[in-house]
Amino acid sequence: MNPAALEAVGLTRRFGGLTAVSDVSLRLSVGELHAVIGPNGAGKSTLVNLLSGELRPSAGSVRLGGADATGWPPWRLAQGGVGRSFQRTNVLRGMTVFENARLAAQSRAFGLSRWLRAAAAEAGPIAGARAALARVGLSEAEGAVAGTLSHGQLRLLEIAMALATAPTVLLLDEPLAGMGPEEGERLAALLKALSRDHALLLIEHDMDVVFAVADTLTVMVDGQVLERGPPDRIRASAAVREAYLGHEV
Amino acid sequence: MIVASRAGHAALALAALAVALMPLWASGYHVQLASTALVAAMFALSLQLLVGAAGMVSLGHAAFFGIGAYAVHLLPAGLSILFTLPASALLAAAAALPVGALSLRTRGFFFLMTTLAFGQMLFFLFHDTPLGGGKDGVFVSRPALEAFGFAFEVPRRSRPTVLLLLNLGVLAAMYAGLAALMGTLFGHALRGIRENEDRMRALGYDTRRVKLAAFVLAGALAGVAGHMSAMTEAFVNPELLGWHRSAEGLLMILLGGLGALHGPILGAAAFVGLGEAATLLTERRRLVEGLVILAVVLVLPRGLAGLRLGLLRRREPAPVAAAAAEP
Amino acid sequence: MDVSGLLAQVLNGLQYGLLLFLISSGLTLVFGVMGVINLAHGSLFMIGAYAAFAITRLTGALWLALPAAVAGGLLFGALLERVLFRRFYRREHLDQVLLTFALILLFEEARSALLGNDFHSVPAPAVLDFSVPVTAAFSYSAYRLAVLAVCLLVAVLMFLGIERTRLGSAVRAAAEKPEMVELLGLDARRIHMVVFAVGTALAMLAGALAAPLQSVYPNMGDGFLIVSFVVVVVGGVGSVAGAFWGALLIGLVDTLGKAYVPGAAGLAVYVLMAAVLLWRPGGLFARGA
Amino acid sequence: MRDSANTPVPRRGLVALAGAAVLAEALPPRPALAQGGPLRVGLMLPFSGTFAALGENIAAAFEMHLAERGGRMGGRPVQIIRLDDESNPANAVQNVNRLVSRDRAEALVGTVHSGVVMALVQAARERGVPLIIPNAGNVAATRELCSPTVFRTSFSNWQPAYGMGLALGKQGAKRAAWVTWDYAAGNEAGEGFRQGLAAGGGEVVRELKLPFPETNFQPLLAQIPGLSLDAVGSFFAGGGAVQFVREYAAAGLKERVPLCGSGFLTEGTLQAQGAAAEGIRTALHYGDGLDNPKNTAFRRAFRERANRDADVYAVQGYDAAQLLGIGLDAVRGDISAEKELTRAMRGARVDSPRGAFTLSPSHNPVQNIYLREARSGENRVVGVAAEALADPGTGCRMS
Repeated sequence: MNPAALEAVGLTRRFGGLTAVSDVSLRLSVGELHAVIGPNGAGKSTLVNLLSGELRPSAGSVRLGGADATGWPPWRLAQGGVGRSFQRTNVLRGMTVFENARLAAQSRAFGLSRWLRAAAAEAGPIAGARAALARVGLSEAEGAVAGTLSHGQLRLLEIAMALATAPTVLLLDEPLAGMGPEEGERLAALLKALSRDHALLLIEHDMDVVFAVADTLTVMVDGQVLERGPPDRIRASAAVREAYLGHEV
Repeated sequence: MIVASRAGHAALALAALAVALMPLWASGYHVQLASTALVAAMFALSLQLLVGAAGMVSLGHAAFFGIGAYAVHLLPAGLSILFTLPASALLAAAAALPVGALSLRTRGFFFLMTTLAFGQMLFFLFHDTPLGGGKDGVFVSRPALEAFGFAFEVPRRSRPTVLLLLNLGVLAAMYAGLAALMGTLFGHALRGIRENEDRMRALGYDTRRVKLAAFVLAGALAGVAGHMSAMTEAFVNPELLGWHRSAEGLLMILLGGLGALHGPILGAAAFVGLGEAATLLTERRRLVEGLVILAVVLVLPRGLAGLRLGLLRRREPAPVAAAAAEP
Repeated sequence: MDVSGLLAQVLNGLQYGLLLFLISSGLTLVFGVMGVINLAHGSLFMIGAYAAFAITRLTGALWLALPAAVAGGLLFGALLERVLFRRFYRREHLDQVLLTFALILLFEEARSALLGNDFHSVPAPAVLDFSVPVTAAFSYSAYRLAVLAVCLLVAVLMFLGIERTRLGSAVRAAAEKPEMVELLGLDARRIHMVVFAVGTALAMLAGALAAPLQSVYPNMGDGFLIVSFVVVVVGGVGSVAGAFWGALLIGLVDTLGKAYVPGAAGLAVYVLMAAVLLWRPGGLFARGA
Repeated sequence: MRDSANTPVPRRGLVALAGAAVLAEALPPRPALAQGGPLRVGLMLPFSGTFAALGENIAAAFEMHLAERGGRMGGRPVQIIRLDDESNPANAVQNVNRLVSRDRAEALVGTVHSGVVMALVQAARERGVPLIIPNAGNVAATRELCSPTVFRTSFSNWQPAYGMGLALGKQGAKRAAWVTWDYAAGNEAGEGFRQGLAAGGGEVVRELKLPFPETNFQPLLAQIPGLSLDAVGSFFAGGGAVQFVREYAAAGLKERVPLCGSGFLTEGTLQAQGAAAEGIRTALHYGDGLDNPKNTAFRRAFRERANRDADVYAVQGYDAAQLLGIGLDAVRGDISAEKELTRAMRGARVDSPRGAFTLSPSHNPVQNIYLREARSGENRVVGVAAEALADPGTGCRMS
């Protein structure tokens, strides 16, 4: 197995009296699509927010490429190669699709000494943005203002923005939510393809997709890891079946 | 925030030409009034870098304007403008740095309140201590117009004309610089932050540092405007730092349209014209000013120029409590 | 430093702080529940003070001004909320700032037209126009002590109202999590109007109480507005308890600073604010900070 | 141009004025023409705001003296242009511009507010327009900022306080504190009080200050009992003075440590201060019950004309008109003769209701400072605190 690109060690997060994530450990490696499933309120989104730095862990640590990255702010993790999409679409709605992707790509060119470079002369980010849009299939819509896109297109733009930052780790929080079956299928294929050159964490409710694309599955219930393993084993697990799959599949 | 089109820039250039030729067609009083408006435009333009470009509404911005003006008083008399102008900008930036670093630990309304409080602190510093000559203000001797050993003596009669051209030149340079800045990676980052700061952070932007840079730069530009104010009027007083002036700057921005870089220039002209018209019509200037603001925010929320494109506006989605402080 | 002098100064600080509390609690609630920043809050204080001046001049009785300020404030606040502020809850900060700035200008202009621009002193009520010796050499006017007591009473009433009544708990919920109001199916419009009316009444009551202490003069609300902002920043978001402790702290720091560090008197509260921003940017008394 | 010079400049006639101004710009100046028309004197005073009553009295007395002279000075009719400065320093420079550039005032009189007056002094210095200050007492105007064209008919902040300190010292006070707003006027007066008291044999042991215009006096008052003082001197004015005097009494200090001050502490405020002010001694260049024929005649005339009693501000405005009249008579209305005009004004002996005064080398009155005592609503003159007192004029170099 490849070395871990991003690793959670005993991550715990409490909100007041409630423990949303309890002692979760997790390894994400390039070439592997790691899906986290679990019922609503299991702590999946909190886990993503802990890994991307939006939340600080109450206990435990985050390791990026083997080095400690606990408590880093989001921008620093992003600069370190962690890209993410949001569960609720979170794009810059007043800008065009291309501008959204370009801003994402520019973040990597944004060293202190380069702040005052003319954006129009920066070929790298422009190419990076186009490539990311092409990969998710949004090239046609690049001139459209993001606020006018359809829901499915916005989900794709989320992923394109994450991709444009040239990450090694992709944290995708329910990318398929609200998509039609056809769109969903295409996106599933894209996810599988992306996992070849990224370490990919997928949170998803659509079990058909999850079991079709995931290399490894982690099942969370009540903030804790219930079971982990390849899809076949999870499908066969009595505990999982009882706690979760039983009443949803 | 958008930068004007080619046609828009042509119109701006024509307006600048008309202003430059004012000494030929307008009275001496109106030439001086135009200088006042140009200085106001510089101030509003520097504020636009915060409000229009980055979505940071500051009520303490006038403090940096005032510091830029007081710098002329604090520096030894007789220096060249080539020295005093950058010195004013630097001093204002030096004040903006700690104020910005502290205020930017908060967001939204809290940012507004902290900038207001720190701005008033600086106001009191000049109002209540002998540092700047106290609440009554002081005269300043105008910096010398000399460069590279070539001194330019201005006879009393033509001084308003020279000041007009000087102010026009500084404003034009400031506008051109900001227009170019909007096209840099930094300018793009600011625009992104105005749209959606959290997303920008997730994309890898250290948004607080970008905002601080904008805050300090805006402070420096306000310092330049303050310098030109002191140069024009040869008199400074603590009112230059007061928060009412900050609010007036915001009003100019709103009048001119929030969405465009050139909005504050139109807004400043409208504001000064409005004040002049108000004094001619009535003794109650505040009444006119207050009613005009009410009319604008109630009836014309997109500014006189109608340039505040709906698509460019961002509703404030975050609950206030959560936005109060960054984690 | 003599101990009796210090005692007198602490008393001064508490009295000033409690007055600040009346102003800043309204500010912080309006801000926490509706998300509106009201720059005209200081002008409401000014209106209360001038109302006390006018009532005292007409009737000779300051005590009439207190219920008048409360009743008038409730009505005036409800009216302002209904006619103006309601439209601005979802607007940009800039619009809210300018709306309330315009109100300052208009309130000051109305004050100038109705009552002129003079600095007026307002006599304390005759019953309280005597001095109580607090130390061997220094007396404290009975009216100041009465103000202290009234402010404390109002603070207690506010805590009871917020902690013990249904409406109070709705307001508390709204201030902590504005989205809760709709989740809980509360009548947001009613809560907004009540909060704004109470905030206005508190500011005007503070003005009426302060009139004999401060005199009345144009733009007198400005200074209080700024200091109230400092109180809210120091105390924390939308929390009445934060405003209470923050106001007392600021009152004491300001008063003792003026008495014992005269050179840096005006700066003490800002230094405190800077320290709070560095240490706990959410405010000293913010919940869950 | 000829027409517009002969008619009063209307406030609203901006367009016409602008048109005329364009012509004026295009043509060379014509002094001969200017001499024939009326002389435009700009009265920049507060006609609204806190100091409106002061501005009205100054203007009324100025106009009264002009009327006494048949509306002419130096043979020329004088046209008065009033401009309300609202005591707002933020608009001061622009207001002076309005008077000088738009309304083409040839001489300036103003003003009350010590911040606003700075803009006037600057115009006088920069453009050579003669200025007479009828109230504002900033010492700088007749010290480091003195100028051949700047005159004052009122006082410098230093003068009354010096007189008070001197009188206090001569009465045997050894230890005194000085209480004031921490701003130029208060500190300049404090300097005078300190020097006067020292000259009389006493000492200022503590200065207690609070920011202008705050009225939270308690932190200062609470310190006074611990200082074992013979007297407290103070500089406050208007509503601040009312509040201070009342709180001083309410704190039980009045009986223990006598309060005194620069005359503005009780000037126009006695009604509001009531019993709290009774017996307070102050020093000023004017007072009630000043018995001389000029004063009696002046007060009667002012009462008839303005239907209210004259006060120190009216005296200062009246004397401003007298001084300008003396100067213009000397040059027979040719105000462009700057040197002769200022020489005549500099050497004037002004027959003032306060008693005749001359001007010091820095153009500030050399005048008696009277000791007054507040008695049943009047500031009765009880003696002379300092005779023919001149401001030191430190740092004045007339160019």
